[in-house]
Amino acid sequence: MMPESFMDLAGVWTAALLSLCVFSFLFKDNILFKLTEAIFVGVSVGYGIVLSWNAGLHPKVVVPLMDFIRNYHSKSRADFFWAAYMLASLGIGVLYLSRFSPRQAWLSRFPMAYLMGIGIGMSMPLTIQTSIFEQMRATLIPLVVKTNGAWDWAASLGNIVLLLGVFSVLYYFFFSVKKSDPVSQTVSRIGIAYLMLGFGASFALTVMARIALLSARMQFLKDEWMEGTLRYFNLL
Amino acid sequence: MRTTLPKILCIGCGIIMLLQFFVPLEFVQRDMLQWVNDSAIVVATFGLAIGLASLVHVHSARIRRRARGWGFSVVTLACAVVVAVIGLLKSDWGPVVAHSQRYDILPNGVTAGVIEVTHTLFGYQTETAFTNTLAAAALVPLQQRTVPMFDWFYNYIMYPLMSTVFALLAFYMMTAAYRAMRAKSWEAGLLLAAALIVLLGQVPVDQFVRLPAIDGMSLFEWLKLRILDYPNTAAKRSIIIGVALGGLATSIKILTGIEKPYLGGRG
Amino acid sequence: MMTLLVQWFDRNYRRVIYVLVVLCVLVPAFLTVRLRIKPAGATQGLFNAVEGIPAARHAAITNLEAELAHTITNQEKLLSRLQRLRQHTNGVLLLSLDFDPSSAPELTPQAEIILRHAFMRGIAVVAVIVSTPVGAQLAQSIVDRAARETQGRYGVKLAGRDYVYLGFRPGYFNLIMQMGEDISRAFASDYAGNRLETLPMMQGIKNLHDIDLVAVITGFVGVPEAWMQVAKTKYNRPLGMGMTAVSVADYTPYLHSKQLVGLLPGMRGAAEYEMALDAPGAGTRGMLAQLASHVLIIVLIALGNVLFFLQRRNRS
Amino acid sequence: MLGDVLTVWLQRCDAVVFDLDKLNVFVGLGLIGSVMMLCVYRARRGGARFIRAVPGLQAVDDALGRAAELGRPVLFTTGLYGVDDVATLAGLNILGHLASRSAHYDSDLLVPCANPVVMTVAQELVKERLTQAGYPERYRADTIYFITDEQFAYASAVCGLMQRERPAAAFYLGSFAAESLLLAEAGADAGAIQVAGTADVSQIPFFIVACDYTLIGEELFAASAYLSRDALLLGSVKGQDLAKVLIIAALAAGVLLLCLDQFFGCHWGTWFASLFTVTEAL
Repeated sequence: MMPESFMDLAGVWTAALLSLCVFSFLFKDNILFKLTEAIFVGVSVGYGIVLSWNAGLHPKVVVPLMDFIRNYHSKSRADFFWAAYMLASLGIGVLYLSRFSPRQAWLSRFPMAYLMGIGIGMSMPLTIQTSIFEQMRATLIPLVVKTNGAWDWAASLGNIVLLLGVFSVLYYFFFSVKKSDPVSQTVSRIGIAYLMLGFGASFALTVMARIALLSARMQFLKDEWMEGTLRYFNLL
Repeated sequence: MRTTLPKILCIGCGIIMLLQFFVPLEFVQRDMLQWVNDSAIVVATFGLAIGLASLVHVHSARIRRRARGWGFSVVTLACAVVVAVIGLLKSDWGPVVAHSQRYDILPNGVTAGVIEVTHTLFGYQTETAFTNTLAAAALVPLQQRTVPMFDWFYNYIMYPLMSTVFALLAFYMMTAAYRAMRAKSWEAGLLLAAALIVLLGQVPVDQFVRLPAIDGMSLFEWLKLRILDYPNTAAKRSIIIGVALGGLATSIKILTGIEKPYLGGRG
Repeated sequence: MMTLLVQWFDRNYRRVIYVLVVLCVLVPAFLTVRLRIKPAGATQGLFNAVEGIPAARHAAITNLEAELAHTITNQEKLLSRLQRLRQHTNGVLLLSLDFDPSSAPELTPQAEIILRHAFMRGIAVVAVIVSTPVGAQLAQSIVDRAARETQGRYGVKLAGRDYVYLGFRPGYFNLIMQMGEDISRAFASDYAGNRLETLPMMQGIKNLHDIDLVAVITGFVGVPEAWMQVAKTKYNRPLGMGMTAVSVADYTPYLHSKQLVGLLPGMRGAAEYEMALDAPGAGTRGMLAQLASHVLIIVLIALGNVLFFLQRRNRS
Repeated sequence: MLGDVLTVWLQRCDAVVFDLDKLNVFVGLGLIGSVMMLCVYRARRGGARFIRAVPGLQAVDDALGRAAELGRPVLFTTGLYGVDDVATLAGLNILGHLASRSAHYDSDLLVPCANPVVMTVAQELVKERLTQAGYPERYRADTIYFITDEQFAYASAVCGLMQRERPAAAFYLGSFAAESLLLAEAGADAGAIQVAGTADVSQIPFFIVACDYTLIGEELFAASAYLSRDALLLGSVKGQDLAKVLIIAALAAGVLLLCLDQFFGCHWGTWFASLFTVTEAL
């Protein structure tokens, strides 16, 4: 976006200078980077506060709760449950503040236990579903493939290579087995080979995206900051 | 009581959330999940308060002690307060501090006209208008855009900083590759080989060097796809399954009360 | 001398590499060199599909006219459809810009060049974002800028007449399903808040049937599948995609099974598309930077290994 | 006859309290859960105690010793996520061990946190462990502190911290996203011995390249058992292994059946694969 108003221009300059300060960290840790870091942390914390109020607590709880209190006589039973639950949650949340008192700090275990329980309970079946069943299903492929009545050697070879990889890497992750005999050592090594090939490929695959990010920052400095400023003052 | 009650709460919530997955009632699948999410938001917000307290504590201690770099702590706290105040206030609130006008092409792209901007203390407002050529000099408002100051902070401080720090990765990938991608062992050699093949497959090298083509692709591109399809997929799949089992083991230990991180370990 | 140089580099390699990276990225930003890249089949496929939109629309109109001449039943429905088709004689492109700022650097060039191509050929564009509210603002600026930049040579592009940006609505799968039936019910208003019924352009576009090509540019998992299931499988609209280099590998099978007319792989796809259109732009510039940096990283890895083996030989 | 009754009964249940489409998940969960519980209870009575070496963990003591020698601190982070993430919990478990070891070596442990709840859990944990290990006076709440929950602000703050404090050892154990390489390269630049471990498949390559030792995926979960040699934890590792045996057996059976499908044109394999179908939540 080209700077249109004075505030935009001021913003583009702020953004450009801050970006340069971040890049200066590459050369050496310096006062400009420390300042930028302090600003970044401060602004992000402020942003977090606003976000958790404006996008979380306020619309999801405070407004509906106020509405409930105001019109409680016209509410259904489900709404009563909801309100009670929210008030209970507020109560659990408030227990966090007990950490400020050394003697009552144990009360803060309740909100921690609550969040942990919810998170773990919710994720367990999903883990089985997406990380185990779906992966298993994708791995269920025949060793030899027949297409239109003829053996498809290329596809068969691919499947064999894939299955060998899945089994050997899974074997590599066995912890309670002493792998001292040559067979299991070989299988483990095959597993490591697969892992390393995969990691090398993933690393290299990401280079393009990261370079694109840097290109975009450079493009910002050139287009919006340099050209935009000149354009703003009608010099271009 | 100090240990049993939190344990009961954790296990109870966990088991209820575990079972709700299998209950097909619409009330459970839609409303209850929504409620639990909202409730978690509420509780986590108080957690943020603790985080803030820690932040303020650390930085104010640094300021009080006049520790090295205490000025940066002032900056951090000041920025947090300023952004929080601006964000929580309404954007049109506050005195008007400036007006500005400029002649430009309007957002609809056709007519040149006057764009008027009102800056308030906590926000600014772009009011677009164009000069009607027939009734000269009469400003007719065409489109209005209100930009809260909070967005300004996001657009010109948060977003640029986020993407610039993210972009540092471009540099770090290079140094990491130079420093660590060395064929010190056969494992490292394999990693290196896969990385090189994929790097060569990513860019159109066949435009500059004559390479044999397979399936209508250059050699490296073909090899790249094979590595991604087989070793990479196999490795990822097994890691995902393993991680899931490790996660399940941890979850089960917590849900049976063997492990109690919220009490400080297995106390 | 040589050992001194190596020792110096060993101490200062970070800064040397940083300077080289900056050069690799910065120099192409100021250049517009015509890279001689031959578009790969996947890119050419999408290019041809966009290029063929006016012809496809023409064929659709002719077909419908022929059908109208032969059938007596259902005439009213066919007529209204014909009327809709005739409003955009150069055809309509539906472009879904499903990315957020983190994958934007790679995907914006793709979106830009497709938009420019469409605008140059006088194709009407419906732009949406179905996956994330975070990218909504960004998508708008991309669409508006493309419209502004093409208007010099190819006539004025007006929002609401030549293109429309509908913004974001949650629940992408159901949203796409709804678009299949009625776009104005799915979105109600455009990003600026104008009701769709009031926009001249939308008079000729009711649902996915009135779209000649669906192009989806995305870095998310799940979104491509949703478009494929609805736009391709259910409504049989031609579907093309643009993706980040990382996720392309997962979707090439769909290209082979002809479910996609084309697939742009990351920045390279954009550069190839620009070559096909003979209009070098952000993609070509980006690709130059990519090429330089990939060469740099390969050289660095090689250098690291050479030094490593030299050191090991010296020690033994 | 019995089958009919069962079907009718199940269908009725389906409408009311149990989603039959998810029966396979229920069975899987029950199977894996009971295998793991069985192993844990057997371990409690004193079962097998073997666990294979995890390379990164053998280096932990060396790294801590080096930090003490140089008089420089040790840095630990679990990443961005909250306590509902199991990899973060696994990281916290290792933190408990590190806290008592580093107290033993008399070196400072810095734990910058990106999540306030993780911070509180970490504080509780470290306090508890130090008390158990006999160093209650070494617990200082201000070395386990909150920075910010924004990904890159956190990363830049930790990078800066590493340049200034120059930790001799850095541990990244938990859940990480794109900031992984930022942390690891900044740490390498500061000259730290780095041990990383994460369950995020996409970040493991960066840690492998940039860190000295990396716990790959599941190794992170086995780590606390390896470090503590606690019977219950070793039992659960055994359980993980047994579950893997189950999965490998199921996969082998499925692949075999699919091969039979190819040869004889039957549909046993496809039927077997369909057992693992999950309802998509779109």
